[in-house]
Amino acid sequence: MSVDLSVSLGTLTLSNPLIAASGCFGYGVEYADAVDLSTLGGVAVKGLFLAEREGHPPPRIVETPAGMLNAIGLQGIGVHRFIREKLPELRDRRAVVFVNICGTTIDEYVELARILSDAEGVAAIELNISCPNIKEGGITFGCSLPGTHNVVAAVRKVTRLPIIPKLTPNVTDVASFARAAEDAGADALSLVNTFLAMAIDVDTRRPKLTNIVGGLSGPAIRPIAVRMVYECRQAVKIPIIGMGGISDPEDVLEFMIAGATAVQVGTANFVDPFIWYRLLDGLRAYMARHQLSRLADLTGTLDATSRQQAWISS
Amino acid sequence: MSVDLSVSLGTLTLSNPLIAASGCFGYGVEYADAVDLSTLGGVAVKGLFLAEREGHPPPRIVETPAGMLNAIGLQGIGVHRFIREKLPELRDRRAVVFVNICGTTIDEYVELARILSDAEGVAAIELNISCPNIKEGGITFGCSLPGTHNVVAAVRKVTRLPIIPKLTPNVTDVASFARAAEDAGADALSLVNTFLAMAIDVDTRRPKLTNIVGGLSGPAIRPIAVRMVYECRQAVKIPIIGMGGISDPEDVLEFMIAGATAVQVGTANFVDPFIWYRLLDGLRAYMARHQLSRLADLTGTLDATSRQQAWISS
Amino acid sequence: MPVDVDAAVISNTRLSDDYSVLALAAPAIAEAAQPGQFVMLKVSRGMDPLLRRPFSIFQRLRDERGFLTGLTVLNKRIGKGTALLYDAEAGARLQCLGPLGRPFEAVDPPAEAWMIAGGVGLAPFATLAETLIARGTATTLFYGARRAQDLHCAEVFERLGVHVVYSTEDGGRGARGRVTVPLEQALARTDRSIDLRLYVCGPTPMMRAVAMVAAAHGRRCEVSLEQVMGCGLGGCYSCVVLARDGSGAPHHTRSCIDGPVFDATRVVWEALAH
Amino acid sequence: MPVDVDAAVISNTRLSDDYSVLALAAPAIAEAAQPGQFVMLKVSRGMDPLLRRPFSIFQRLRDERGFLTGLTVLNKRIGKGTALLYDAEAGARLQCLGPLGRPFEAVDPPAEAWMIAGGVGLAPFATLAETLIARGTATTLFYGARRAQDLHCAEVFERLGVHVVYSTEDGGRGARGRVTVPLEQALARTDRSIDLRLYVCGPTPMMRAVAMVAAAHGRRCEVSLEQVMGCGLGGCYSCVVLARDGSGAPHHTRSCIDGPVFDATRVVWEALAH
Ligand SMILES: Cc1cc2nc3c(=O)[nH]c(=O)nc-3n(C[C@H](O)[C@H](O)[C@H](O)COP(=O)(O)OP(=O)(O)OC[C@H]3O[C@@H](n4cnc5c(N)ncnc54)[C@H](O)[C@@H]3O)c2cc1C
Ligand SMILES: Cc1cc2nc3c(=O)[nH]c(=O)nc-3n(C[C@H](O)[C@H](O)[C@H](O)COP(=O)(O)OP(=O)(O)OC[C@H]3O[C@@H](n4cnc5c(N)ncnc54)[C@H](O)[C@@H]3O)c2cc1C
Ligand SMILES: Cc1cc2nc3c(=O)[nH]c(=O)nc-3n(C[C@H](O)[C@H](O)[C@H](O)COP(=O)(O)O)c2cc1C
Ligand SMILES: Cc1cc2nc3c(=O)[nH]c(=O)nc-3n(C[C@H](O)[C@H](O)[C@H](O)COP(=O)(O)O)c2cc1C
Ligand code: FES
Ligand code: FES
Repeated sequence: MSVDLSVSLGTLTLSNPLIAASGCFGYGVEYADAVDLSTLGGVAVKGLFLAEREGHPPPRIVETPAGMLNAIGLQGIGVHRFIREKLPELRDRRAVVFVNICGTTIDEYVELARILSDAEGVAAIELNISCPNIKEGGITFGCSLPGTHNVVAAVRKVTRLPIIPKLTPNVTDVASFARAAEDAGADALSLVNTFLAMAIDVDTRRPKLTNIVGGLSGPAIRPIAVRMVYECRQAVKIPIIGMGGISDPEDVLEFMIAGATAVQVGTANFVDPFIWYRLLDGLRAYMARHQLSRLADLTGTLDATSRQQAWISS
Repeated sequence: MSVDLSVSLGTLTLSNPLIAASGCFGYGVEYADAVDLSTLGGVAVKGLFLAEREGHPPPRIVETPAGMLNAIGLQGIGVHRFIREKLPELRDRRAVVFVNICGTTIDEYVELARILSDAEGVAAIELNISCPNIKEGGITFGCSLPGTHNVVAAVRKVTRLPIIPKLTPNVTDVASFARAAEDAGADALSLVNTFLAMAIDVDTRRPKLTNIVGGLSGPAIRPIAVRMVYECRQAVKIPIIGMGGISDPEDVLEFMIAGATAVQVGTANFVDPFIWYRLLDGLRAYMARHQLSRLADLTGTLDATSRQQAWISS
Repeated sequence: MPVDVDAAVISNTRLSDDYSVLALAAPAIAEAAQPGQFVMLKVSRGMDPLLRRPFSIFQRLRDERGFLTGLTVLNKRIGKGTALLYDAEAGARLQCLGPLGRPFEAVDPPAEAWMIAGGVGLAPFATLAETLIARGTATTLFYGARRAQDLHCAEVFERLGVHVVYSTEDGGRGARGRVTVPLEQALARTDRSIDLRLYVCGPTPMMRAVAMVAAAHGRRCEVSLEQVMGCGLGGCYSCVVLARDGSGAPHHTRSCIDGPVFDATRVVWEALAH
Repeated sequence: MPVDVDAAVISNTRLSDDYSVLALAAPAIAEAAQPGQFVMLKVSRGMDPLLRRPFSIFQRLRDERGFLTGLTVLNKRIGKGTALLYDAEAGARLQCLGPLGRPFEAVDPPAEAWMIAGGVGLAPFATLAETLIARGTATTLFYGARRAQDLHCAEVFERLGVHVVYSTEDGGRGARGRVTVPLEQALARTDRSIDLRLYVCGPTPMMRAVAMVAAAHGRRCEVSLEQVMGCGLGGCYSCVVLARDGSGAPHHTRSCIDGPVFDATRVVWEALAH
């Protein structure tokens, strides 16, 4: 049976739903020797500011039960060096590039989007309004409905590239943020970014991360992320890129059934840099088992009718 | 060295900071044969409504990476049968009883508090305004600042028992809820309740829980819970009972250093019903190692000054 | 009073690609165990998986002098935890909590005991059979599986003196078809004056079918239900089944402490997940 | 190009209560390995712990005919993952990703090579020594530990023809005191016309001290730093050290791909966590 793994994010079609998550795959080029970048649905590169940034002093990560905290602090080479030094190789490797951008003001986001719109080889802009690890910008937009709306609307005005705001899970009602982003002209949504969290060394009584708090990612958060994708699926029409703890083919399927059109894989890529092949094989096996010819047909197919009648009331 | 494990929640002194978490220890009496209830700092009994409730149809739990989802739906025998059938035995066993109560209206909370104030052997009322598993009541108060304030204030008027609202982590700014509860007259705070989450069977494409969504608990959530305790510690003066994934003595210490006066243990008690002895031994060993004579002195002692100088700016 | 034993794996005998018999050194649990009770096993150190798994106590082990030394578990690999148990090697250690739950009510002669097992539902019956035989109760095992090679450990029962009636869905051994086929035949043959007690464990649809057959023949029937369990001690309310109380009113009833053994007439079968 | 091998544990030799040498069947990694490179080991199946752990490639293993068959890791138990490795039994399988990182720059004669190891910092030097000796480079190992019984595997080096200089903090073997004591003496004795390269691995304060000594004597010194690593491939930016670029400006530099081996003068030692 010929199987079709492709998925569409608005005007953008990916050969399969698997995207490397931002901040978890360097600028993509680091992996180019090990992994054929063109086999991935896409590559979301490390969050970029206009300028270079050194990020937070180490230690920057700490392992937690089935997860990890990070407080990298968006170290990065800035958008100009990225375009000059990394984008050409990504283009050569036929990677579908999602550029994750972060600013401290709306103007910075707008400027970044403008610059990237002129660059060759950018498939989409992922608006990082949800990084929990920096004080300025980012999450301050992501935690306010007008903030979210205004950033997206402003960027919308200056680019024809698909705009994909990345939502934070650190809010009471994520669906309202999804709606705000959609209303402002977003083409798709990414969710979730990491959960604000911390860990303490009880012997020194100090935080384990220099930055005190960090973002929780990995399998631990998956059940919350799946719920959020499900909630947003019911709230908006635009496609959703789901993520949070994906490690196995079943996890990809879980997000898709909950409502994701595509997914990103972050932490699990640290554990297994060749995970992409394993996930693709697993998706194909599932499609064969379920006689599914188009993977995209799975999106949002959760059967949420009560599994069994409630035999008693009260 | 004689060690003092006792902690004070306002007027209430516990022999040690370990409390069995509500919903994870039945009505306490189920464990009385296995565990000496008087060795625990306290026992928070299963959430009670005024009336009996059958809860949700099974399956009610599902395991997740380093955690579990539950959607019990607050099955319970109601406050009257609790007072008649369970409280006397708890009294005999010298358990320090925290009664976790839940209502669909403010009047129900008030009525529950009134009834419990007249009962003998209730040490404190834990106000469950954070159960993610029932549609009516509960979390609708816990996710609204006025809702939180009003419930606590109303209950405050009718009881002299310590009132301990239990906060939900499913909010953007948990500290503001802590303040609302404190302003309304709470004596202490419990946090966190579970995170709203879900899991899907990819073969049937149905939710694994009959209730579709459930609450995530266990080690997976600990880093988020610790962060929330830390945030609330800076926002309020009243004592905090911390919980979320505590499984080892280090976890108890982590919550205390972050700002908790006492802690609750839920999910880990399922894995090891004799955990209390192991935790107490571990706390004593830590105190010996650190020449700490009063465990209570640990609360809120996080040293959050930057661990090392940032050697570069930007 | 349950105890938690850091039990050494004495041996792990693989019976097939998915069945094994795991012997655990846990004398304290073996001493207290009654037929139909279960243990909660921590299948690995660490948090993956997090929760314990419930397993019936299959056999009680004795040394040469007859002293109880431990117990066995009949394990069928169906997921992560049972796979880890299947792979466990002698010498490994597993936390084993038990004995737990409400046991079967073993009948005395002249009553006869009929045990009906489907697949791994055989597990609680070795201990029950031993108890029944010790009391002199005439005991029969109706043992059904899909294929002949899925019928494991029957010799344990034959050695005890249990009369074993086989059935397989493909007809490879004993009667062809579900276990209800030989059971119904036997019930039809058995004089109503003979006092019979049915004990059932297996897949839910099979237990339900047997419960219906038993009711149709007016025979008392105990079933051992397998719900997902979080704690095994009544703490979490995860393991409920809808069961009728004395007045006939259905309630969500914890199968870890009010079960796993229930009188079949109490169970609201329609409400049980399959 | 790193590969990920599902490597069988060939053997696990416990040297003490906390040290062991783990031999892994991973020929493809052994073939590509250069001195100072490392592997990322998944220390258990499942998610506890979640992340891999970095380990220096200690020795390359060969069969009788001299073909590379695998590698060894010198493991020191300090936490959960290293404890699991310490307990690993022959026959177990571990995912092993490598070789990774920037290697040492092995010098040729007439230059001499001095390796300075503290504790488990010995690990990267067996492969380096083999390479150096093969080139005919005169090679010395300064090997320090707290007590004589913490000096493991020195025979590996003596067999290769490395001159080993011991020191222990309690004076139990070799010079009393830190490894810098015999090192400074040797440096003072050595004619400045002799070209020397220092290679260091050990606890951060020790590496820093050696770097200072090397700088004071105008000797080039490479250090192998041990940062917490999430991925080992440059993906996560967790493993950074503050290191000067060509122009002397300090940048957070990924030690997994730009290291773990750095020229000591590049490292901003004040910024390194101890
Ligand atoms: C009182 C009692 C006694 C039992 N005795 C035995 C026994 O003697 N031998 C034996 O092999 N098994 C027995 N079981 C079943 C056993 O507990 C489960 O097979 C086991 O928990 C599955 O764990 P897992 O990690 O392999 O599966 P998981 O990976 O957790 O799950 C795999 C699949 O099995 C389903 N599942 C999980 N637990 C159960 C369950 N309890 N019942 C039905 N489906 C489940 C899951 O929903 C999932 O679809 C007993 C169960 C109970 C409640
Ligand atoms: C390039 C490189 C090569 C290494 N080579 C070896 C080797 O050959 N042999 C060997 O035994 N070890 C080596 N290490 C160190 C080894 O990776 C750590 O000891 C290991 O990751 C600890 O894992 P754990 O689960 O036992 O400790 P955990 O339980 O994760 O942590 C225990 C304690 O150790 C600290 N810790 C964790 N990782 C490191 C680290 N990388 N450096 C310093 N402290 C840490 C933690 O903060 C914690 O306080 C190397 C590290 C690197 C970066
Ligand atoms: C080390 C690390 C760095 C990250 N950096 C970024 C980033 O720069 N921009 C961003 O939008 N998300 C960043 N994230 C979040 C991930 O893209 C992803 O949303 C999150 O980790 C959840 O997915 P996972 O559980 O598969 O890792 C980072 C995550 C990690 C672990
Ligand atoms: C099965 C189960 C039932 C619960 N029932 C209640 C409840 O009735 N009332 C309540 O306030 N919290 C309830 N909780 C939440 C716990 O009290 C606790 O806040 C949460 O589980 C986090 O702690 P843990 O990670 O130690 O389990 C329940 C949790 C579980 C797992
Ligand atoms: S398994 Fe927890 S109440 Fe039955
Ligand atoms: S360990 Fe991930 S970038 Fe170095």
